[in-house]
Amino acid sequence: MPDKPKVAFYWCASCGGCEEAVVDLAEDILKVVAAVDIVLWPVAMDFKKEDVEARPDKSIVAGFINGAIRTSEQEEWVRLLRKKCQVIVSFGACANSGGIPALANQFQKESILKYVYDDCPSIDNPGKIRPQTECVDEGRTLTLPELRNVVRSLDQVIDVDYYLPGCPPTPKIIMNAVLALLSGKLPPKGTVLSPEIALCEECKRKDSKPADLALTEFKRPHQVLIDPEKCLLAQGLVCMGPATRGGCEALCPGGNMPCTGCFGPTTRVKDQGAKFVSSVFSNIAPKEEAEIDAVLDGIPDPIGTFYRYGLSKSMLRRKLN
Amino acid sequence: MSEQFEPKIVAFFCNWCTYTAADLAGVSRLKYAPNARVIRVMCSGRVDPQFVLDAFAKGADGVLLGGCHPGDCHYAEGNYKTLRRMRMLTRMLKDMGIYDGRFRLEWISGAEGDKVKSVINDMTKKVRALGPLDLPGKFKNWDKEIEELEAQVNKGDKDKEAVHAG
Amino acid sequence: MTENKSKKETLPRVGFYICHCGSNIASMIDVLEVQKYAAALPGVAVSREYKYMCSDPGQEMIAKDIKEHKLERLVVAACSPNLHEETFRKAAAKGGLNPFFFQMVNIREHAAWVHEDKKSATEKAKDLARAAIARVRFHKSLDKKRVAVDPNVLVVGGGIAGIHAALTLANAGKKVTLVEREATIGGHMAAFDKTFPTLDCAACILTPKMSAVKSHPNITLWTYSEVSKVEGYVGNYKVTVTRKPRFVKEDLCVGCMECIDACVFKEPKFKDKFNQGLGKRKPVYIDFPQATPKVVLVDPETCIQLKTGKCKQPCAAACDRKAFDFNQKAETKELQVGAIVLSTGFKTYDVARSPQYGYGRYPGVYTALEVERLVNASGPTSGEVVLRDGTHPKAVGIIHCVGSRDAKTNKWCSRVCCMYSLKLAHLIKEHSGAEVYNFYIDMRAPGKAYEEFYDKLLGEGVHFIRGRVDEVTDWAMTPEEEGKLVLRVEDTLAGFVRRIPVDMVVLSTGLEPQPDAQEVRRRFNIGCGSEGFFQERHPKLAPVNTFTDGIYIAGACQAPRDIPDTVAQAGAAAAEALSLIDAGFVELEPNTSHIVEEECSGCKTCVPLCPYSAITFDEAKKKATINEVLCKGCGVCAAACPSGSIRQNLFEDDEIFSEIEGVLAK
Amino acid sequence: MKKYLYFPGCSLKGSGKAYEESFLAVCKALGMDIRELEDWNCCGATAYMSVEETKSYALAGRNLAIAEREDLDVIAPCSACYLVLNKTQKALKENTEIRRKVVNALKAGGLDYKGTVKVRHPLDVLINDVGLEKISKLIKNPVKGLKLAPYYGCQIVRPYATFDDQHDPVTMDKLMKAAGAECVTWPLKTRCCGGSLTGTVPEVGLRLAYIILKEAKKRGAGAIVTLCPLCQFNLDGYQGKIASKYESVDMPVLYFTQVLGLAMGLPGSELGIKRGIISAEAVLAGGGLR
Amino acid sequence: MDKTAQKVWNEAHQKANAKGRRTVTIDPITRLEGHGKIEIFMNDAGNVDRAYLQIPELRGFEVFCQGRPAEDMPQITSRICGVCPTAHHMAGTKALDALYQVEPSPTGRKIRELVYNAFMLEDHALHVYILGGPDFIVGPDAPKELRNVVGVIGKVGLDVGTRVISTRRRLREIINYAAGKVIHPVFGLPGGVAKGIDPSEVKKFQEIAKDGLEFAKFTLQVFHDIVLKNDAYVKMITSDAFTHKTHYMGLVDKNNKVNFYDGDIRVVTPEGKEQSKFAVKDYLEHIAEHVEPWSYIKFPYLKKVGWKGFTEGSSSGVYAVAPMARLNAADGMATPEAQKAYEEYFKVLGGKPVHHTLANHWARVIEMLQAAESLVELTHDPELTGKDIRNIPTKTPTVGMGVVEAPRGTLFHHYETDERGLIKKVNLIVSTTNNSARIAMSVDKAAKGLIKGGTVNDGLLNMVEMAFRAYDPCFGCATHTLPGEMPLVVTLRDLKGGVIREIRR
Repeated sequence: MPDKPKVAFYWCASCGGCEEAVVDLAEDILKVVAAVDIVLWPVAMDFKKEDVEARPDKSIVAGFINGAIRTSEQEEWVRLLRKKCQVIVSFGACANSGGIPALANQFQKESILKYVYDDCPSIDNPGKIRPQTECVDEGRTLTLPELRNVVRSLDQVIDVDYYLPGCPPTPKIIMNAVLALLSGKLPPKGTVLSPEIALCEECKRKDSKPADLALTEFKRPHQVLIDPEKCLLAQGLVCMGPATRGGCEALCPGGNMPCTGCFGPTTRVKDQGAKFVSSVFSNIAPKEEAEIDAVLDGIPDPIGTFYRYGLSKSMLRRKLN
Repeated sequence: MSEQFEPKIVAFFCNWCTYTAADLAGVSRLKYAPNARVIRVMCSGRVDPQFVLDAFAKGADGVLLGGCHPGDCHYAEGNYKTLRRMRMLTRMLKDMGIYDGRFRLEWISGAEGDKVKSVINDMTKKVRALGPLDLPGKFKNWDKEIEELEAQVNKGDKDKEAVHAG
Repeated sequence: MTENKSKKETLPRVGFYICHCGSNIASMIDVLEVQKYAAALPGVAVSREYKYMCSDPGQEMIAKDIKEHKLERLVVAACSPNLHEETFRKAAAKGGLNPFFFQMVNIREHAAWVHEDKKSATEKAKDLARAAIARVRFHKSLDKKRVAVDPNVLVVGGGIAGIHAALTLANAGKKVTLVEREATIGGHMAAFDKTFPTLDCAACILTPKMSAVKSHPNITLWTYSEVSKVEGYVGNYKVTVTRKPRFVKEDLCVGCMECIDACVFKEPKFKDKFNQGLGKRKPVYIDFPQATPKVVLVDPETCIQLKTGKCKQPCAAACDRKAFDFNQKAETKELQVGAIVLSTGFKTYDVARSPQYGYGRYPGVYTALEVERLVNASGPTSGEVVLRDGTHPKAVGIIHCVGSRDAKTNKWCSRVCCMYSLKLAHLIKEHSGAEVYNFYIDMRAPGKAYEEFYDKLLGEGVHFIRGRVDEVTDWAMTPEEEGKLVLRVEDTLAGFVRRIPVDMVVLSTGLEPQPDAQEVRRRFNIGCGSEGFFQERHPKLAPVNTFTDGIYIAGACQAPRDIPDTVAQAGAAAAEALSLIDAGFVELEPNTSHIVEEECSGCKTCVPLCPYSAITFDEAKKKATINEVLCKGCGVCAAACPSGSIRQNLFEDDEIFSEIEGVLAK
Repeated sequence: MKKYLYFPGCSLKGSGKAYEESFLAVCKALGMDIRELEDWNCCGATAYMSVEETKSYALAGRNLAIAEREDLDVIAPCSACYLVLNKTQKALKENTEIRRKVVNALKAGGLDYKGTVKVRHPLDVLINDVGLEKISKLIKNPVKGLKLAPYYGCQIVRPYATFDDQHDPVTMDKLMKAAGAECVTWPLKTRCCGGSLTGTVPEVGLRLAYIILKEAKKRGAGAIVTLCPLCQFNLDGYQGKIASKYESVDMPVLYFTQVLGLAMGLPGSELGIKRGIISAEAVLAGGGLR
Repeated sequence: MDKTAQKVWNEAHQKANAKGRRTVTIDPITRLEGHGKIEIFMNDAGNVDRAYLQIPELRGFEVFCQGRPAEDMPQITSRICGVCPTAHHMAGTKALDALYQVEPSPTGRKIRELVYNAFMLEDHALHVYILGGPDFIVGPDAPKELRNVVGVIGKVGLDVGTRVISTRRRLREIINYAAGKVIHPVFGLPGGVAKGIDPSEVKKFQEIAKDGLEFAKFTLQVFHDIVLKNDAYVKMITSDAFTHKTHYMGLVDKNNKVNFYDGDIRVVTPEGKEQSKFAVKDYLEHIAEHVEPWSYIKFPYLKKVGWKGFTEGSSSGVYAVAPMARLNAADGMATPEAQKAYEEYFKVLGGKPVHHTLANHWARVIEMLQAAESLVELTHDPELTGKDIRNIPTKTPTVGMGVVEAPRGTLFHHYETDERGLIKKVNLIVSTTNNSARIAMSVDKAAKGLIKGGTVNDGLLNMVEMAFRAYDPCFGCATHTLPGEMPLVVTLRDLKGGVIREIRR
């Protein structure tokens, strides 16, 4: 049989949404499956690590890896794949910049364990038992893996060639990426496989944005009835669109909710949150500190709002202890 | 002997007021702490919050931003834009564990050479008391947990190579 | 020098030069160490140190190196770029390098002069040098833009400074608009009787210049007017002027003053400002006979017609030229000018702030300006020194430094009160024959023929007592003090406290900035020193320039000064304006911003940020664009563009990020 | 209505009894809520300050500490008290060393001081808190024809001219005019009354007092009106000696609160009018008062 | 092409199509973390001493949600699982209703139900045809390489495969339109939804719903023909290895009929009697979570019955959720066709309650019917296109709890906030966690039943698998940490813990 290009899929700390996104290629997935040899896809098939190890280095054309990195096992796997694959594609927000799991970078591991096993309302744990990396139950020794302290993006662990943004990436940009790879027309290393232009470009509400916002307050989505036509920022809602890479065709604004920035910034921007702050807050109305603060109070969780999917790749990476 | 910690402060000064004030401080031979490194911008409004974060990430223990007094901006209102952004940035820094005046925004007019002196001295004193921030060092520490494994993996390769060789 | 062999070919070849500035830098910074350090940095092809980089040989050396060593970038560590950036850009150009492939490192004002520990100062110099060398790699080849300069000039303030500046410019053939807040030009000088040290009559030397202004074909004179708005930039200012209503048509009135005689008020009964309230005027009046323009005006506060509308208006009837117009409204005018001279003058210290001298309590206490009018032949008393109670003083005390050289009021020396106190002492003695006592802290007579004038006064038998007067009191301790004003003062030469009884006290008030100096300087976008006088660009090298190109300052609005200095400075300001205008164009720093069209998402964030409306939204393309001629290069838009699609020349993100890394990298 | 604490100090309980009586009476008439500071002690006066600074600060500080617990302004009618308490306040605020010592001392006594207390003079309170408008309303029988020389003394405007001008104070003038009196303009408003020198170096002290009395008389004043128990005592009490040494002046010396009280229609008996050594009966009669 | 690659490709190919979880490989070399592990301890007799199911990771959503605005919860928590994001989004949204004490507007509620039923239908379809179904449709003892969707197609015809895919795609289009995004929806807000439905869309939706119903009926038919007509299957379903007599939990409407979106939580005893019925706000009185040191997953149980370890019977607090449990906990289905199927189901399986884990597959098909019928109903409801899509909350937020029936079982979200609506506390008890105790028991039971005298029958793994798959477990949800469906590692150890053998799938 013809030697079809080999590809591998792997997932780390992710929700499975990226896999679902692939499945959402629907009819197209059959084309893809027909065009390539899938040599690894945990969600879809049994995998044998030693099989992958046995392959000659760089024998796999492309490895698609989704999910943030937060255990040593995931690290082992991605390092292995880096060895075996000619091209590593960081797939989805978690792999690109930590995604939602990276919000944990605002907390200490211990506080997580403490809450889950000591403090959560439904807990019944009088003995203050904690899962142990090693424990003996009636003479039987069991082990559990250690969690990492920092949630990382893929490229903080291995060298990455391309990025597919989104939580999850849309079928359209996935397909484009696959086709590009199959066609062998590879863009320069480090390319993010989505337009280098902010979301506003493709947002249907674009024309309704006034030049001068001069916001006097920020509103939270549940507090107002949202006009389905008008620019969301103009309505006082925090829409990350201007600081977010396009490519999703403004799905969330289409769903009448603000963009939360899952496609990350354009490559010209190093820190999505900082840039967003620089843009939107330069234009708010007040000049007095007290009044400015009053406006800022409308955004009670700046980090969670501006770095919803990107804390791992923010310039500060994680909250200091 | 143990040397006392000398903080590194990155200072972004606007060309028209604060940078000029620093020149004036020089001309007036005022003496102040040598800890600040001034980066000149035309207007404090050019200072992108990314610059502040980057300065911390690259090893600054403190970041000082100097602009014209409100109402005095050479570019009419650049300093208000700065003020608004930086109020929010300050909140974000706090949420990420950087506070207690490691980041500071000061209005210093071209005539206030003495204020350059007092601000830099005061900030140096306070940041010195806080001790090093040293984000580069912290990043290194955080990454220890993955380096061990990286080392193992690489070692694994060597073993393999050995086998192939054999 | 050191040749750096081990440098990456990929990096542009940088030439690094560090200046000793004599010992200014070298005494606090180990110049050689920095020079060696820089030599070892990647990309540095040449690294030299030199005694005076800014000197011709220094510049020559740079130009030569650029050619010989094929330098692609230039970094000079010396003084402040505000001083010599241009110098070294030229040097670069001379060497055939685009002048903007250059970055300056300020190790004098920002390091050598402000630190005391040589080691740490040297470290700082290294960091700054490293940053500049890292940054300069990203520099791009740029050109300065030229914009034409409007040849017209605006002069604000019609005192002697404004008058002189306006005439100088007008004589050079420039169209000048002179705007004065009061109804007449002449300023303080017009109120003076004589001028020190020559004692020539102020009116005699001033009024000819005043009428010259009025009659000069190149000068438009707008009195009773104020500048309300200034837009634009060097060479192209758009100025809005508000002209207050005089209720008399300026072009029709010939100043015959028939109307004043005709006024329903038979006698003048209102305090007349020009005479410091010592004289009286009617609601329709003219400040003084030589007022320029010689046009009467009506005071809305006191005119019955304007207050109640119920006046027979004999004034209007008396005017055969029908110049009266009680419905006159304030009008605003706009003009385009290339340069502006500010000569808004000063205000005298308010003696109410020094109640110990009893001004207002004791009628015998006068301010110097009042006395100027008292001794003035054309003053309210026609030059006769008569006190408020009608008596003639037998003894007069002149207190120097009222509101000067005083921690409680103003720290600075008014620079004129010694001399004009001497002048007044002479005039009072001359006019009244009274005994005159001068109470001074130090006698300051530094000008040409000033000390001689002091000697002359000593010869005239005027008394000089060195000491700051403690209080003026009417408490008589001895019979001979009865009914007198007693000055209690410590005679610091004799070393005891004196009580000197006099009939008249003159307070030699100090000079202060105009009360609205802050608004004015904001309006013109210039700076003020901490004491409130306008800030010059450089105290020695640019005394009439401001930090805003095309705006110059002259006279006491910049600092207290006397007439000769004021006139000299006014000439200088006029000359600066001329050199700007005659050049015909200005070169603008190319530090403007531009939007990369294919990167712009059209989010409009930048549009409202620009204070100069340089950014517009192209509705066709749905993208923003920057008009680089209007752009002043603040960079606020570049900082704010949420998708990083705006670049500011000389301050691109790469350049600043590399500079940040540079100062921190070890 | 704002509440106040009243710090009498020794004088107002002794030689200055008339001052206390008239002051409290006027406050009452004005409906002011004022209460005597509990367990107050001597302010230390100017003398102790020159002997043993820190201790005198501690002594005065104790009063401030007690007052602070109430978080109210303290009114100190006696000029010496007013000056010393303010001086202490300032010292504790600006001199960390002194503050440390004093606060320790206070702690030992179970007290603490943060430095929040405001020490104020009756003139300040009447003009700035109560206000001339309200006072004028309460003037029932103005003291027409009464010509007064307002005498402020040296301490309430020096060195801290907080509520009035250092060289030419006017607050008392305003009050007296409101009361219907006429005030002579004279230059000795803040000149020294002789202070303690009247006792210690009589030849100097008496002369100083004499100067003031004589000038007031010369300016046609029927009485001197003052606000300091020591001034009042010197000017009033030593007129006998002054008469024998220089000349008889016979000038009643009243507290401004007494005049105010009379004008408000309070009975002289409640204002300690009779306590004066030089009887004011005559002048007051001239002022149509009984 | 080299042999290994050839082999890998062949396997890979089937498995790719089979959506995995199918065959078992043995991998004795590397010890991997981050996967579900089964640790089986053997005694000296070589019999199973104890088998453990371990869930070895934790993402800590409850903690990193703290300090965030409550209204962000539906979007953030949906990232717990990309397989059933709609369930989390909906539970979160309902918790917000409670938090702000605001009722969704009628239209808002209907749009939510529209999305939710579409989701139940397509998610169940996924499982029936691609994840679990093949066991039955193709047969548990059919060759492995046929036990996948390819085999299914072979058995039921090619068009079915494409029909499954396209039906799912079109159902997901409804979600995409109404919820903004199908993976991680954005439409849920307290008091309703963010976006209304344009009347012009309804026609299309009605067709999709109609086809959906046809498809559900067809599926039931397939199940009949292939499973129920085969005694062997029925025997296996009812076999003891897959049977646990536990409590059952599910949402019921006011008539005690099955409801996925809303209602009271009803619990029945192993005997089928109502043990309790409560509103979600009271869940803490009824449910507690037990902790074992050897797993990150917690083991919920019925508080009022108590934790008696991993044991069966009415005295043990262990309970089950998911389709079978839902049917057990309810008195019937809410829609006619489904009700018919429901009655037959209990008839065939010997009355209520049904304790056979594998019956979940059947129950699931019955639920597909109800979802499809509800969908048809909703798409014809004029109120669906109403303009009044949301009630703006006015009350001060304090505590809010929300519950839905996710495909894999009852899902609880519980938020506590300050007066600004910033999260102070989050508690999540998710579908699979509810089942964790019972799953652990299944594993133990299977192991004990199938490992005798030290010999390990390869069938073990398949049986274990089937037990597992029946629950359609989602440890991604369960640990709020790992990706959707988790591979499994089985390690056989002697009592000292020494590894005898490790098996993984």
